[in-house]
Amino acid sequence: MNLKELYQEIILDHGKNPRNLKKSENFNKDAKGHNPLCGDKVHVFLKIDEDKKISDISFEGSGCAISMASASIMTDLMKEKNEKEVKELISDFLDMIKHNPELKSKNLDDNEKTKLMSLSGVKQYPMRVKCATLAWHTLTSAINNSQNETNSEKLD
Amino acid sequence: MNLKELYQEIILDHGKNPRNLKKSENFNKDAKGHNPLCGDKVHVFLKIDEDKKISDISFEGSGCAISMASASIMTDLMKEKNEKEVKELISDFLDMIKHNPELKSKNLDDNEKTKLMSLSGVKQYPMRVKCATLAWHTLTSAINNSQNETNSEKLD
Amino acid sequence: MMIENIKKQFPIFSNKVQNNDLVYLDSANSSQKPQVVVDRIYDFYTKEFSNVGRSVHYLAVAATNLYEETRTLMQKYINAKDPNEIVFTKGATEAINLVANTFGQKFLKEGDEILLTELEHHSNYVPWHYLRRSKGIQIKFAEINSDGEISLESIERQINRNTKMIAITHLSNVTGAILPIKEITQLAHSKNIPVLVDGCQGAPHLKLDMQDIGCDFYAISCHKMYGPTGLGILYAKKKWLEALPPYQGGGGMIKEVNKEGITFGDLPNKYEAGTMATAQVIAFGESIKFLNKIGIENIENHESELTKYGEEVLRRNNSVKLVGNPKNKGSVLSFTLDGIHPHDIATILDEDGVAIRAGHHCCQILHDKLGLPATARASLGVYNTKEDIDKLNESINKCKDIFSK
Amino acid sequence: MMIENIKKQFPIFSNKVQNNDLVYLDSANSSQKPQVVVDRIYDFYTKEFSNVGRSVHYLAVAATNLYEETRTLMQKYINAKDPNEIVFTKGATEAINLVANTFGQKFLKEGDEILLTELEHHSNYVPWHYLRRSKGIQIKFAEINSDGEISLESIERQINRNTKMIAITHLSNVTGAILPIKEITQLAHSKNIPVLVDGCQGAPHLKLDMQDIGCDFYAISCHKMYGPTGLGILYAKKKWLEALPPYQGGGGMIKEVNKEGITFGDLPNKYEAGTMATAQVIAFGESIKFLNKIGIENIENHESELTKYGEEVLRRNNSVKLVGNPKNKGSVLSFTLDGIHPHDIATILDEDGVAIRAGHHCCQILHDKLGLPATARASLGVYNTKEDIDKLNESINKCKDIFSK
Ligand SMILES: Cc1ncc(COP(=O)(O)O)c(C=O)c1O
Ligand SMILES: Cc1ncc(COP(=O)(O)O)c(C=O)c1O
Repeated sequence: MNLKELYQEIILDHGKNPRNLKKSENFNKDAKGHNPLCGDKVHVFLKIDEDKKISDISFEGSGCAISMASASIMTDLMKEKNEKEVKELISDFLDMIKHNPELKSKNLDDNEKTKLMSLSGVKQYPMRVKCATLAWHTLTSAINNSQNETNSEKLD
Repeated sequence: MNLKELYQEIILDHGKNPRNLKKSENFNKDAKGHNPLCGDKVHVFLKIDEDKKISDISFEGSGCAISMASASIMTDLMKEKNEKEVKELISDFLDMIKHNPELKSKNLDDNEKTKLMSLSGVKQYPMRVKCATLAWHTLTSAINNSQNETNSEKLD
Repeated sequence: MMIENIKKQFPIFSNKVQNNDLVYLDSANSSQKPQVVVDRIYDFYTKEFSNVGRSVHYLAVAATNLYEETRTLMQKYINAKDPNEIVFTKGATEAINLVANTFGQKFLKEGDEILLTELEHHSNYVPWHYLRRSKGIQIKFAEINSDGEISLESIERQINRNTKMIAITHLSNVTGAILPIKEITQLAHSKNIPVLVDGCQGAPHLKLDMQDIGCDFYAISCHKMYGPTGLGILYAKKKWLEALPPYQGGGGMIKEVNKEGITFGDLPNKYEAGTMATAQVIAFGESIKFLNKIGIENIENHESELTKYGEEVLRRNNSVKLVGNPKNKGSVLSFTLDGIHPHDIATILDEDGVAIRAGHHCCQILHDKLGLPATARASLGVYNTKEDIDKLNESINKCKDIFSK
Repeated sequence: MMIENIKKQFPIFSNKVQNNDLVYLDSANSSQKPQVVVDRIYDFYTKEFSNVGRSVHYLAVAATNLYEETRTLMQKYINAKDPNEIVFTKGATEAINLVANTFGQKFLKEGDEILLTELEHHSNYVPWHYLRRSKGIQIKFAEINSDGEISLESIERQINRNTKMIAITHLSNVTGAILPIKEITQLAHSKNIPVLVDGCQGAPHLKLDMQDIGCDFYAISCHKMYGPTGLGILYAKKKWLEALPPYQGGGGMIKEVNKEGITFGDLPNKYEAGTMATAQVIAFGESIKFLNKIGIENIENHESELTKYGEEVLRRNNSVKLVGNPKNKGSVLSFTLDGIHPHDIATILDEDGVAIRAGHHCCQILHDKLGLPATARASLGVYNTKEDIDKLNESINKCKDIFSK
């Protein structure tokens, strides 16, 4: 049943108890995202080291279960990844959530894949895709030092 | 046939050769009328004597055959009538053109009645009623010293 | 009133939506359309179409008459004094912009104040905000009480001698509070302040009598009133429509034009520049006839019974928190569920064919005040039934099931 | 192209009007609607209705997608660079008001000049006139030549360093003159002046390529383009929509709102305040598909053939005087008859089912220049045929009969 696919245990768990929900100390990049349609908001904080690795990542924000879970899972996965890996992972996730049945990335272990794939049910809810992608687009902005607030309504 | 009723000889005659188409000398009342829908314009000039009789009446303007004929016939009929008679005649005409099959007035001879009744065909052309009544409404304004330009679109 | 029959007059309910019967609880957003209204549009376009007021041919004359007939129907429906007090706009939003813009141009200067309430929809705030930027006016907000109501006193408290306009909603699209607009108008007029009422939620649900209420402006959204989209109405007292400058400029609203200047047409043309929404205006005449046929008193009774039933049912459901608790409440049921975001609620309800809205409903100031980023809202129309409320409640329970995993 | 079949796609022509076949020659005023467009409205209201962009339930999502689909269809139809350069308005008149108002607010000051032409419709004059009053700007008029055309030179002659905007019609709704808008735009841009094109008469009849023409703004009236009433489109280059302030304020066009201020939404929402004409936008998608199916090149050919035929037929008729004689002429045939007022012509033609328009066609400045208080105008659409022109000519002869009594 569709709804059960959408609101899987992993999502409900991350939605209710989001990981990394705080403002990182010593962050050196950040960006804000907003979905005007539903009012979801997210603020992503990064600490990128000299070797281009993410040594810390966190977020603040409020929103529905999907957007909170997505931000929570994302921040969990991104830790210790380098910029190139992060960018690949973002585009892999966005492709998966919109078009592909599977993730292509070789950089994820099975457990990580399962977590990410838990968000794939969103595909059948076009209006909710924006909830799932908000944090990811915002992360891109942070990495690119973009000053504009990310608007997921415009991007998907 | 309807059109023939509308464009009777009397109307065509008065439409092509309107009587009293000039600006009266020594007029002491006047008013302007306008039908914004079709651009018809009329300016009525009156000389009312101390005994409240119209000693001279004329008009300037441009418009369709119906409006020119109506102004022409009207000015012809109003000469030498007193204010009360004029007002009665106006309301009799307006009633006839909108609702009644006949004129009620006792103040008109047969020839005058025929002339006025020639305009009755307009009844079947709602959009043209305004053309036929413009001069008459404007005459009312002139007698009442109204400063506002008469707008026949609003009145009918 | 045979409410079953009324639902049957709305063709959408005889179609399945995603294999479900449609439980439409989003009428505050936009109402569904009765068959007669849709048919009128169809017939007009297929048999009678012409532009109004410009050509003298048969179809144009007929269309013009039909167009003006709606104006008169509306005048009578809201008991306005004069048909020319009815101006057709593209929506309530445009109606309010029209007033704010023209009133601002003519009567406002730096330091003047506009008084709104915390309940206002963005459409009754942003147009006034523009005057803050362009004219340096101030905006004040009458505050809601803990029940989500606006009292006469909360208005009175904010009035001072700089207050130049009071602009308030008739019926809150979030808490459902019905404002005492007649009393507010009396108070305002005693201090020579005009009143604009945002009637978007009032007009579809409440009996309206402009001469009794006495307000200066009343803005209506026809698509919420069983009419077509793309149409609104501004009721304004004639003295205002005469005193204020025109709003948009174009064909149809002028008297004389030359290279040096322009004189403007009389009412109602002055405020209806360009080709208007001809088909929509004509079809809206059928919406009014539809409402007249049922009778607004019957609608009020039916909807107030339903609203009470809805409040009862939802109150009995422990995890539901109703937003606002006004004594005088219109057909809006906004709520939250502990631990479940309104968007998740809306998605889960939708799966059962239950259509509600989630978000801030264009009332961000109110949501900030309530400390809620978003709420879920079920709103009622003449076609709703107790069964619809029951289905709403069942689906809410499903949300709880899913989230309690 | 099988033109007979195209007429059959318009249901109005299968009905008699006052016992006559309808000879509809008033398309410059408003066009008739093809069956597909009327059906789309009907189906949307009876099976799919919901407001767009606000609720997350199934019908709302579907409506929002359909609404945005029209934006993309239109973008492609006029070859705009970005779908967000398409703004839905209530009509072309509103589109021009939007530009004049926001451009005036931001960029104009006393002494600045706007350059129009003597051909302009009141809708492309009155909005600029407002700025004359509020900002003290000047309005200049490029003059027509004896054929009723506007040449590049007549524009060039009026440009000076105060010229801040050139606003011109694409195709005159009276003389039918097609203006060299690409060349005018190039000239204007070489002097850093933006160009607004009033495309009301261009869009339904001519192939449009915004990137090729290069103009900054292009205003369209959907009801003249085989679409529903109450809808218009403003094409504007993205840089302008980003640079200009918003126009109307209300729901849907904001990002954040609080009591102190507002931030505005991104394109296209910034210019679409309040509930839009949802059903009309969705149905207009069918108008574009209808045009695409026939092919604009085929329409251009058909109409230009008809226009030439009409010119020939009317020229052969001794008492007819055509108004204007432009080399590059669109589907408008304005004329006068010696000794017969255009309103009398229109009434007599109407009796035969021939629908034309009489008056100044919202172009009073042009009529003053031509020394004509009014003209009669037959204007063509895709559904017209040579037979229609022949019937027009017959009825004109009837006018002469009646008036020669
Ligand atoms: C050349 C021209 N410009 C502007 C307009 C105004 O368009 P609308 O009335 O649809 O706003 C029209 C049609 O009336 C027109 O023909
Ligand atoms: C209270 C209120 N005011 C104003 C509006 C705006 O109306 P519209 O969007 O029809 O212009 C709405 C509806 O969205 C509303 O509910």
